[in-house]
Amino acid sequence: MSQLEVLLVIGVLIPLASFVLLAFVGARLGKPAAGWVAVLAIAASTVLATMALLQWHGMTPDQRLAAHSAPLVWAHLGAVPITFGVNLDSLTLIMFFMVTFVSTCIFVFSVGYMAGHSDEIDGVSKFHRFFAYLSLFCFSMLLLVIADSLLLLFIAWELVGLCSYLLIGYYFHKKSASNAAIKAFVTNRVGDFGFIIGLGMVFAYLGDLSLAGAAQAFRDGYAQQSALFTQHLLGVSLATWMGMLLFCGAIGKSAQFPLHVWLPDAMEGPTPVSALIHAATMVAAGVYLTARIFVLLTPEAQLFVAVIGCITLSIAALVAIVQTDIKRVLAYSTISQLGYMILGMGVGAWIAALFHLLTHAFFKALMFLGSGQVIEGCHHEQDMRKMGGLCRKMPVTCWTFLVGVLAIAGAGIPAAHFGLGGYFSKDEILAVAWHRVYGAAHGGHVGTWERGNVGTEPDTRVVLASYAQHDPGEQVVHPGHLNPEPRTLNPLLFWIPVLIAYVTPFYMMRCWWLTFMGRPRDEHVYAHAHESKLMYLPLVVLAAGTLFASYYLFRPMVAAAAPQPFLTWAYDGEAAEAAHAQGALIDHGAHRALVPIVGFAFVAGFLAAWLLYRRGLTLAERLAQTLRPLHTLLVHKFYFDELYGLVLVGGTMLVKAICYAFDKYVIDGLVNLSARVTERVSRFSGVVLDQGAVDGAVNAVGRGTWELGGLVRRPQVGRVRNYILFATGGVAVLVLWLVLA
Amino acid sequence: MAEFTTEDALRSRWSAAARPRAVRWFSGLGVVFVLGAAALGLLATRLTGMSYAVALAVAVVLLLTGGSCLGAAVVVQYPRAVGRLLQRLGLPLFLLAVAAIIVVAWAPVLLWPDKPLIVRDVLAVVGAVGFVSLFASFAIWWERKVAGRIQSRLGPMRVGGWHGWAQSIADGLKLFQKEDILPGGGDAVLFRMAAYVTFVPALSLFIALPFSAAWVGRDLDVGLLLIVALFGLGVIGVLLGGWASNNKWSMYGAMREACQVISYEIPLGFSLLIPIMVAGTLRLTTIGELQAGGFWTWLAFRNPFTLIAALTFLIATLASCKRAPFDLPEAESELVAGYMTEYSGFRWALFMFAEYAEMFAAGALTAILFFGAWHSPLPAAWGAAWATGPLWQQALHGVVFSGPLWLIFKGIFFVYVQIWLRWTLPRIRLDQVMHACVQFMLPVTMVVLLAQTFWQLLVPAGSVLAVALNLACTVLGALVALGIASIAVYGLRYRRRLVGTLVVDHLPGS
Amino acid sequence: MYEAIAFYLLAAVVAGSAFGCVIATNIVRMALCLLGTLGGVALLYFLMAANFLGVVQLIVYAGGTLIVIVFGVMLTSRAAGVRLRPKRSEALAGTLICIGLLAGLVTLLVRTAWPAAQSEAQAYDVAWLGNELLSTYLVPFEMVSVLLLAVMIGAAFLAQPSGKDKEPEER
Amino acid sequence: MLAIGLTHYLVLAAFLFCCGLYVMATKRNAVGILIGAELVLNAAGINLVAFSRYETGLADGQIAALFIIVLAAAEAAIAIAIFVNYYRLLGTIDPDAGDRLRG
Repeated sequence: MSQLEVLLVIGVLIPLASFVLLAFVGARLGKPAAGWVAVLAIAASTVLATMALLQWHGMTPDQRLAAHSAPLVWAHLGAVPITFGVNLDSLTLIMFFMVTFVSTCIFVFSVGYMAGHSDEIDGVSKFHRFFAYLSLFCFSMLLLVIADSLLLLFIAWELVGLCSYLLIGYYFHKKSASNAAIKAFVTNRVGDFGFIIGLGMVFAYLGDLSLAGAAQAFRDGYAQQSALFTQHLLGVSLATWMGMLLFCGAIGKSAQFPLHVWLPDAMEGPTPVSALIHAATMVAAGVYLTARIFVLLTPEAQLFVAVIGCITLSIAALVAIVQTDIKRVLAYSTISQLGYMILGMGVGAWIAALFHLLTHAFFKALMFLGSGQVIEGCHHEQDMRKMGGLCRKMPVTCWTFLVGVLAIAGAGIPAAHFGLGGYFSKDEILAVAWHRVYGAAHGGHVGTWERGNVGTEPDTRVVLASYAQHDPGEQVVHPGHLNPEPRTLNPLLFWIPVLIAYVTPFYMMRCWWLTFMGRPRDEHVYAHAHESKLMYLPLVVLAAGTLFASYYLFRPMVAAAAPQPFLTWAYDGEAAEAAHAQGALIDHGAHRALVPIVGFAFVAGFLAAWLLYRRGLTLAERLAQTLRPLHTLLVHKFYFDELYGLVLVGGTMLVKAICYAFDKYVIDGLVNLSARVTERVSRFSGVVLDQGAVDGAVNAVGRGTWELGGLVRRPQVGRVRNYILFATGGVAVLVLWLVLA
Repeated sequence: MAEFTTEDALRSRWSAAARPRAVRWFSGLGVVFVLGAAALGLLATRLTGMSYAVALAVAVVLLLTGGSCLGAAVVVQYPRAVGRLLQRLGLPLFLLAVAAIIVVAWAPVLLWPDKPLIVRDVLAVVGAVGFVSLFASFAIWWERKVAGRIQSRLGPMRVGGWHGWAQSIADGLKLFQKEDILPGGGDAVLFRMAAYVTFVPALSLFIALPFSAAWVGRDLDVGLLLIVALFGLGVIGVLLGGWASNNKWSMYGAMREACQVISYEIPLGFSLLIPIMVAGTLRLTTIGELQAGGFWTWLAFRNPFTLIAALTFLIATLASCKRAPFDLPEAESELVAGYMTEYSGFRWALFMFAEYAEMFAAGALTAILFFGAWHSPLPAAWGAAWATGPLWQQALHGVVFSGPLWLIFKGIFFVYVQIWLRWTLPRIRLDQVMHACVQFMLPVTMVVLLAQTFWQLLVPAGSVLAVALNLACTVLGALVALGIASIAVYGLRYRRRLVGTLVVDHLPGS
Repeated sequence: MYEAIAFYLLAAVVAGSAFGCVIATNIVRMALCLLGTLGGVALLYFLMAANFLGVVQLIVYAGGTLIVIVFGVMLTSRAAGVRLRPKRSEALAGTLICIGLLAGLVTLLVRTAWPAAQSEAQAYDVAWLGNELLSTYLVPFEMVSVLLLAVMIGAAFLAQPSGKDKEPEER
Repeated sequence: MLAIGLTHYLVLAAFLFCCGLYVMATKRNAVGILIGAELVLNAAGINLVAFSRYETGLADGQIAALFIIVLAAAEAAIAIAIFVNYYRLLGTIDPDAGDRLRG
């Protein structure tokens, strides 16, 4: 293994070691110590991650290539080797760094947060258990990040799911928490079911479970038009099915549209858990998976991804407007932002989506921790309607939270090329979408592009990136149906996100204003509010991270990791400098067009929220009265829970009722009828026929059987040994017969 | 009572008339035997195969018998001189005899190495019997001495002059003459068989135990496993003996032993896996040669995990050899003597022989696997020139760099550690024994195994981490060795103060 | 010739102790005879150049299984020496049948023309066995592992004292 | 007679096999039956190893024999557990006593 890989592997194993330690001796370590052990472990991982990142940064492409070592062959499944190894590229490293760094902040925060909670079950504190779970979680997430094969990724994936179940249900004595945990777990299973079928298809059709191998097999399969591309199911090619099924996993884990219902409920877990799992890392796993399987997605599958993302981001953002629980607002905003990322993946904005993932991880962790601070400070009051004016009591929390709000709203100064994370990342996603809808068409279906001289075709803003790293100038011929062109995307896929880009600043501002500004609405809550230092330190660190982890730091790293997508069109945003080197093409037109459309969305959103809530809740309540039906629809979250309850639970109940009725009336009736008939017949036959003629005959037969049985029964002694003897005798006879024959 | 002096002990027991005759007979027989042995040896060089083996074995036996007869003749003729000599040089002579027996038994193998394997086996068994009997008698005396010193006594002092060195030989003679008692109601056949079933595996494991790269009966590719298997086999004899004694204490002892040995075989096996993993083989000579480069290349000091494995291996062998603190099967305060309660005389001696043979084998195995096998702490490469030089250089090489003497020395050292622990630690209860196995030894060995696996996968040899930890472990081991040595020197220097007033100055050799 | 001598010697040990098992009426003696058979078979394995197998036979069979059996004997009978003689009729039938079977088998074996024997035993070393087990025979190997786990749990479950007379757990 | 071949081993195994069967069929002690089964399994083991020794291309006999040893250990463990229960239930381990389902 190369040194880099060793660094990563050790970084993965340290949290596992911490988990083992805490699981076995955590109870003896006691309350704060157990937490600090976990913090120490994850901090060590962060240091390793930083070292790895710096080392990677200083390497030439050749050195990077050389740093890969052969994966361990774990077993052979038929002819397919199951290998475990480290997937070494920029994305892995930056994700590794992000996960460890954000986790460290959250761990430190948790030590402060959990110390104040009574968490005794049967007189034993489960404080250490919390940190054991957190460590296990970090281990699984890091394993997921470095996994180089779909199988290993799936293993880590399931571990992540298990940890989320454990952590959401941490307060399992609370019915709602245990329900939420089960809901999260079951909902994720639905997605994983698709994932594992997709995995089976990868295994069956591509015959290689490693990421690189599968991509290679996919490309070869396409070139040879293998069964995967020629066979269709329900009018959709198997390749597309495979991509969609694999993506199902991401739907579950990233809380996308049909399976998004678990994430808001998951807010039952302790707030640091919400920050860690439901903002920074676990839900990111879905996007990360989509990024990894991007090369296996056909254009149709990409469209599916985009549509799912679009639906999700709009639904979640609308629901977020009316939520009053501070954590739920954040939860819905998370879903919405994840929708943006998935949409980005779907329209081909690979780099932009991952960039958004990274920036989002920072500011969402920041806001969740901020909300945790608020909740803790207000003695577990989560209702924003009872807060207000907390700025004076907890200034650090207030202003760091504002940084997060600005970042998620995409605040920036368009012309000056300055802004917070969301400003660039969301803009890039939208730019790509714009390009797919309105961009200039490129000519022909045959493309020969070489890395590095992209700019020679000014209007062809699209590149078919082949594995040009190895063979530049490779000519790839691809037929029309696999060739998504600009102008082929439905305009809705651009305009809905744009619209939601106006909604996002609104509800985030609403959340911040209601919590921190205005007049205190509940004197009791206000009087006791306070903030603690241990808990706001991570906030400051994350706020700084949010400020700096933007365009200039992360964007190039992600861009460097851009895969060599095959059969797909990788679009890129503005970053001509970085992308140029990577061979992706840029459309400046898109960005110019976007400035008037969405560039000032955050100003509009903030302004609207400020106008509506600057004097407290009265104005908003009046507005809600006016728009009663819409408001009700949103408050009930589009009735998704009710719908699932009705269709799934109600459907089951309906089937049950039908079965019951059928059982009771039809079958019972038939049985009763036949019983009655039988009774009549038997009364007749019993008296007349049986006692006369039959009995005599039967008795005769019975007696005969008895006698015969007595004869035959003699060898059936019920003794094992005698049976062995008989069997041996039989074999002996057979053998002797063979000899004599 | 008249005082019994050394002079009395050295007085001849033979009447003036009988003495010349005895001397004549002994010397005559001795010469005949030795000549016969020589003739057979010469004959053997012309023979091949089975007859060669038989001839050699008979020759060795004749040589030993003849030597003994000549020795007896000398003793009878010059009792006083021999007595004084033994008094002065008793222990060195005894140790020399041990070495001589081994050399006599092994010389043919080394002189004619390309004869059939079965010949080597026969000779190895003869050598092993000789070695085991001598070692057992030495170790029993040694154990009594160590026990005495630890308890501020002197231990056996009288028989044989210098520190009672011949005590075990005298005891052995006594045991041969004792009545062979069979317990009433017991199963006589099983009672008799049990002693052999215990003794034979303990003896035959010496076939595969290398004393050096060349001094090995059979250099099997599964040698290590064979030794472990034979370690486990002795238990059956103990079980049978305990059952056949028709005595509930014996039975309890036997059950305890079986329980304990089976349980500790698992951590033992796990600890063994670590040297196997490092060496990539089960062949003991290969494992031994791996550690030829000085004491920092000894397996125990390779990295922290091998060090822990060495410790767990030591503990597990303690349990396998039923030594304190795991000596429950023969806990004298509870079970009289456990499974050996009903045994007496020669059969009891067989059990004791088996026990001490296993102790030595365990110590030697520890040395081979973890502590440099038959190599001295100096790198063998320094003495490479001597290894092929003339005979005296080769001999010197064996003493200074690597040879069977080093393995015997290390084996005796680990036996000494076992003895030391026995007289220092209290016995633990059976449930504590099992608890220690399942709750402590098993997890520790498993974790170490896992850690070693990852170590080998992830840490390349020669990397900074590997070298640093190797160094640290070596220093730790060296410190422990220095500590033991300094305690020993201290004890030797102030032995009179330590033993206290019990020292009786007129005792011989005190 | 050594091979022949060794074979006949070992065969005598194996067959003799197997016959000892047949005629022994005391279960502990049967166990001792079984030890003879197992050890002899282990040495036969050595003779056939299957060193690893021989050692495994010693370590698992003789060192493990046999001890379990002896344990079983001692646990299941307060008077393990009780002699349960086979019924005369059964013994007679068994003897006849087994002799018949043996005769038939031996006749068949001698009559069959086995392919020309290899004169020199191929040594399959431990590394070869290990590689085979973890490649060609991976699935059986894993299945056996699972089986062993199941047996461990099953044996522990079966042998534990039933509900009422369970001893209080030690803490 | 002096050249040891496949037949020698097979005959020895056949003898072992018949002894095992006899022991299984006549011993009135459940552990005895187990011992018989071990004899039979050993006979099989000898056969397998002999085939792998004397026939080219049958090298896998050793692996089968290895599996036999392992399975025999498993069998013994579970059988002894059953016998202990049997003994608790009936107070004896005469297998003939377990004929309650006898017809």
